[in-house]
Amino acid sequence: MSAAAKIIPAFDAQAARRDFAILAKPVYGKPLAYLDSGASAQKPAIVLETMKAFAETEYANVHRGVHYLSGAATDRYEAARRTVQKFLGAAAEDEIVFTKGGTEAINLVAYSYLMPLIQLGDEIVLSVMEHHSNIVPWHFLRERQGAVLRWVDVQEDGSLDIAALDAAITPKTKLVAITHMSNVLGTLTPLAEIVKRAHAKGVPVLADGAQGAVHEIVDVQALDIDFYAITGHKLYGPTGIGALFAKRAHLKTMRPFNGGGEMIREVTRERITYADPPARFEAGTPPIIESVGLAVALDYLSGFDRAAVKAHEHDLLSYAREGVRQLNWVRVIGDAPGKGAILSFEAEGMHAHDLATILDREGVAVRAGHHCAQVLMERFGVTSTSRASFALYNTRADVDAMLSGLHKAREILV
Amino acid sequence: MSAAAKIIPAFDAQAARRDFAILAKPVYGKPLAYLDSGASAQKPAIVLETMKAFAETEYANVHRGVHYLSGAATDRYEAARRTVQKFLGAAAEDEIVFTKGGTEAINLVAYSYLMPLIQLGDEIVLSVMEHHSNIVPWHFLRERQGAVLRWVDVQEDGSLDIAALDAAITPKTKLVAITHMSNVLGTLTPLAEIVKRAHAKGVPVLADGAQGAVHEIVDVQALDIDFYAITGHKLYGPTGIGALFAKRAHLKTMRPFNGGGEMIREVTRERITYADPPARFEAGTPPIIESVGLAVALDYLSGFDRAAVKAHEHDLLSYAREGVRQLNWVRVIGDAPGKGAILSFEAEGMHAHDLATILDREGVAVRAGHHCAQVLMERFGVTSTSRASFALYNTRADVDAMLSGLHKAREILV
Amino acid sequence: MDNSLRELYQEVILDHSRHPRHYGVLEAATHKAEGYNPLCGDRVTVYLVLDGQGRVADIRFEGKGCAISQASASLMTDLLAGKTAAEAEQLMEGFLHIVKGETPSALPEDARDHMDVMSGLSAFPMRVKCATLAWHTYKNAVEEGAQ
Amino acid sequence: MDNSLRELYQEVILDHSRHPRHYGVLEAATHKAEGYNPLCGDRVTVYLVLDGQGRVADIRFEGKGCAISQASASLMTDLLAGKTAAEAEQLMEGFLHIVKGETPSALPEDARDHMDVMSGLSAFPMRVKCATLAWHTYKNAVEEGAQ
Ligand SMILES: Cc1ncc(COP(=O)(O)O)c(C=O)c1O
Ligand SMILES: Cc1ncc(COP(=O)(O)O)c(C=O)c1O
Repeated sequence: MSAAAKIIPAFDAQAARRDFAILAKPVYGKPLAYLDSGASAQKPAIVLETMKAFAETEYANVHRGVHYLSGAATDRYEAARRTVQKFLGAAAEDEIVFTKGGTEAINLVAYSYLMPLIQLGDEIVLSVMEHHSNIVPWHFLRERQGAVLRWVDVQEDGSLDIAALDAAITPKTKLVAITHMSNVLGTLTPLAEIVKRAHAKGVPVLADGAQGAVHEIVDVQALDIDFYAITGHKLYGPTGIGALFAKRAHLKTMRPFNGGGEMIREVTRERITYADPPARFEAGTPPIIESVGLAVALDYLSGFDRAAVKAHEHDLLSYAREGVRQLNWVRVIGDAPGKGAILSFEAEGMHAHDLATILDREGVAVRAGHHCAQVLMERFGVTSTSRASFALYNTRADVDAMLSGLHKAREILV
Repeated sequence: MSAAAKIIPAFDAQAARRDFAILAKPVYGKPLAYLDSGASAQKPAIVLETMKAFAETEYANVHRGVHYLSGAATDRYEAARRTVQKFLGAAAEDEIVFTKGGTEAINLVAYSYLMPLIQLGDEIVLSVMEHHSNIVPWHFLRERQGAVLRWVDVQEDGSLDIAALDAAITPKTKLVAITHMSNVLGTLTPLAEIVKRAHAKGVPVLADGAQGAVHEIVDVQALDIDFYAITGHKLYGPTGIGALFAKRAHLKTMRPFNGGGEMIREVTRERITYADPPARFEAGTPPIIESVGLAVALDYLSGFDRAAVKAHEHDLLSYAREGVRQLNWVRVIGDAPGKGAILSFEAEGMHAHDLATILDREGVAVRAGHHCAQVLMERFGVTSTSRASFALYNTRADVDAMLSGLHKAREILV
Repeated sequence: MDNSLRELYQEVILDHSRHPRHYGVLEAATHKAEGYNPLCGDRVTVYLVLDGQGRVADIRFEGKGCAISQASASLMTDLLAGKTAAEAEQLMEGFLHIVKGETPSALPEDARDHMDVMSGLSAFPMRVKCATLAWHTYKNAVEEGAQ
Repeated sequence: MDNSLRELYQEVILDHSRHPRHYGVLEAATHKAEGYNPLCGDRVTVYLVLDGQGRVADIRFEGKGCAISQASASLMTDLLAGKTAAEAEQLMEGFLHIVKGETPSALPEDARDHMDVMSGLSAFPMRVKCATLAWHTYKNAVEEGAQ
């Protein structure tokens, strides 16, 4: 029995499962083994119920009104901001900007921070394992302003080549944009070390925390990181909301992104002045009900012993990896030491889509495709992989269902 | 009895009220008179329940998976798009882009359609009664690219000066950006006529339908309009979602806005190609649960005889206007013929915020402030107004509560 | 074992996917197009030789993808080889109906028999795009792929 | 009638708002700042004459806004006139506590009595910003408003 396995009893996944009604709903008459939380996590009852109750008792638009409901809703919205602040370990609540998701959080940095700074030939350092959300905004700067993308490779096992990263940072580098945890490989990047090296050269660092924040305890102050992006729906929260942490000093100098209500100070026909951060970056009616849901989701997650949850997820990962390792017709992609609970693989003679279709009929939900990481697919010479991603509500039974599904798929397809 | 009043029985507001739990919840021990639906509408039970049920039974990320839940969620999401299409009378579903709200819908046009077109000195025509969401994005183009904003005044009663609008369109005009219904004055603009005149000069028209779509039946094909923006939370739907209608011909030529997953065709280290519309403009995980909520909200609204709802709201407006007209210390701002159900006013010797605070303690929720329309405030020489906005669930009792609150406020303050 | 799966991955399909007909480059192609499914990264290239009347004098495809997309491409080349433009149009229409579980209006008996192996797809709406990729690519080749 | 309303809009407050003390421009101001509440559009300008030691030798304000913001500005000028920098600092801190319903640490008895008319605000958290606008503007004038 491994050390990790010994800690597991501190977290009771079976009990947690009861918070997720959808997990008890059969698919094609089979028990659901939902192994696609990396794409989006299911939401516990408390999140859904609180959102509904909030809308039924305290809803109004925020900030703009002096009436009771408006005050109540504003309090909830701003309390949610503090919950995110605490969750990420930020120094101040005004360093948290609510966005529509992780993608928008990164685009906000691209449009508001980097776009005004980029000169022809300036460089942006990123890794080959980035999600398209942490690639395309920088490609825009290449297309539109002549920025140069500097790609840092990963090693064969999927771990980041930190020496290569260091070497890629030049006097022309304006930003290092790197994932905290790869949504395909599960690789965790050494953010603190990356920040140290980048800062030594005067370069700020953005981390795409869409996956990382789900599985790791984040402390943006300890990391000394400049930007950290999260998304609600992977954190057991609602869709339609995410957040960007940015150091106050950056936010102060960043220009607005979307224009509209809430983000202005004064508007006349001739000119315009902008509100202070974070309001400056929250144009229009924000995702109010979603902010309440996100806060509850973060509280839900933080309510567990996170180390125990991680140990549980890691147990599932090891168990699954062991299971597929015994099949000599399966190739795992991504085996970095200490990696997070995501398992990508190829099965000989089976296209990922065919495999996923067959698994689906067995009640097993995995992702098949390029996982919005085509640059990484190219790096590993594949067009698609199958991916199982583990959440706190998964159990070894889910893994067993997948493994037996793999056998069935081989029977049918090969 | 007016013709409008005669139609009222076809719509039963008392019955509709029962769909909105929050309306039955007292505020400071007083019945709630929620007259702030112009800022955000309350949500009927069916919307909240359907969102919750969807999350409990069919939730997953959309488009990317081949498993059952992913398919179910994608079907719901795309069905919601068709519901919006139908609601706006669009010719095709791929002319509907989901956004995070009305503000983002307008910014999408600014960033993706107009920004690449604007040359120094090009003009954008807009009215002085625009919401900041339909001003600030154009100010960006002024600040950043030297566009010129051409302001069209309103008349003393708040109606649009169509001759002035026509005159403001010059060979340099690249867009007319105009509200369908003013969120302060209630003024409805003659969109069809505006489009006709603008198109005669080869200029496209964007309508800010954040308010208009709530109170009017919209038919973008009949209007022949180029862009029409809506927001979910004013349409009895959830926060965190809105939509842009854009003619297919425009969408085809528009460049991407946010970059990320879903909106690409192919990403390599060196280059990138983009998906077809509408996906091209929907980067990242969209507001999936909210799309389901929005669809239900639109179905809910469309389930009523809309003409009867309008007549009901108009009855409330007339009743309220009559009520304040009898107070010679109240000045109504905005009295355009055929205006929608919004009433803005100033009360002598009372600042709007003090008035709103006192009304609040009477259970009456009105908005006080500049309503994100500072240019309009300047036009009428005020810094703020009080605003009552009517929704389908309001009744004359709400108006009575406001009128009696006005008297109390005068007692206290004057 | 799920019957609908057995029907989807029936022997004929797997055989087409493992041993695709008309596979390879057609150097003499008069028309050519590349199809791409951004969701899964699958690709197919369709090569045609159209004669003066638009008849499919020769056809080949090349591609990488799932069993369904490969089998469908292979099946398509079998069906289209030698057909006139009008016949091909009719086949395509029929195929698009069949994979969605709809009844095609008019279709030659033998073509219908051939296509029927794909009718299992109607239980897998998420996979329909895999099956139609080759056909849409064929259409693109005819309309915009003149070499 | 709601008691908390009566307490908020008590006669002293309304009197201050209708007949503000120290109202107007101070041409000789050594320090000056403009405050603005973007939520409601309220404005206040605070003029100061600070002597060599930073004592408030003279003070005036001008503004447009709700009863609370005007009364608070008027009350503030009454309280700050003649005070040393340290005293003013203490008064401001005390005021910020009182309007939030917190107990100020140390505050001269008479100042406290004066400020107590504003303690009703603690029941109206959404209006606290109205009451603090003048004070924050005063602080801005001292710190960044040297003429
Ligand atoms: C690593 C990573 N980054 C960014 C994103 C984008 O987040 P969202 O789709 O919520 O905007 C995702 C998820 O899709 C992800 O896995
Ligand atoms: C006329 C008008 N336009 C645009 C908006 C912006 O919509 P949202 O705040 O939902 O983005 C609003 C509402 O605030 C509005 O009333």
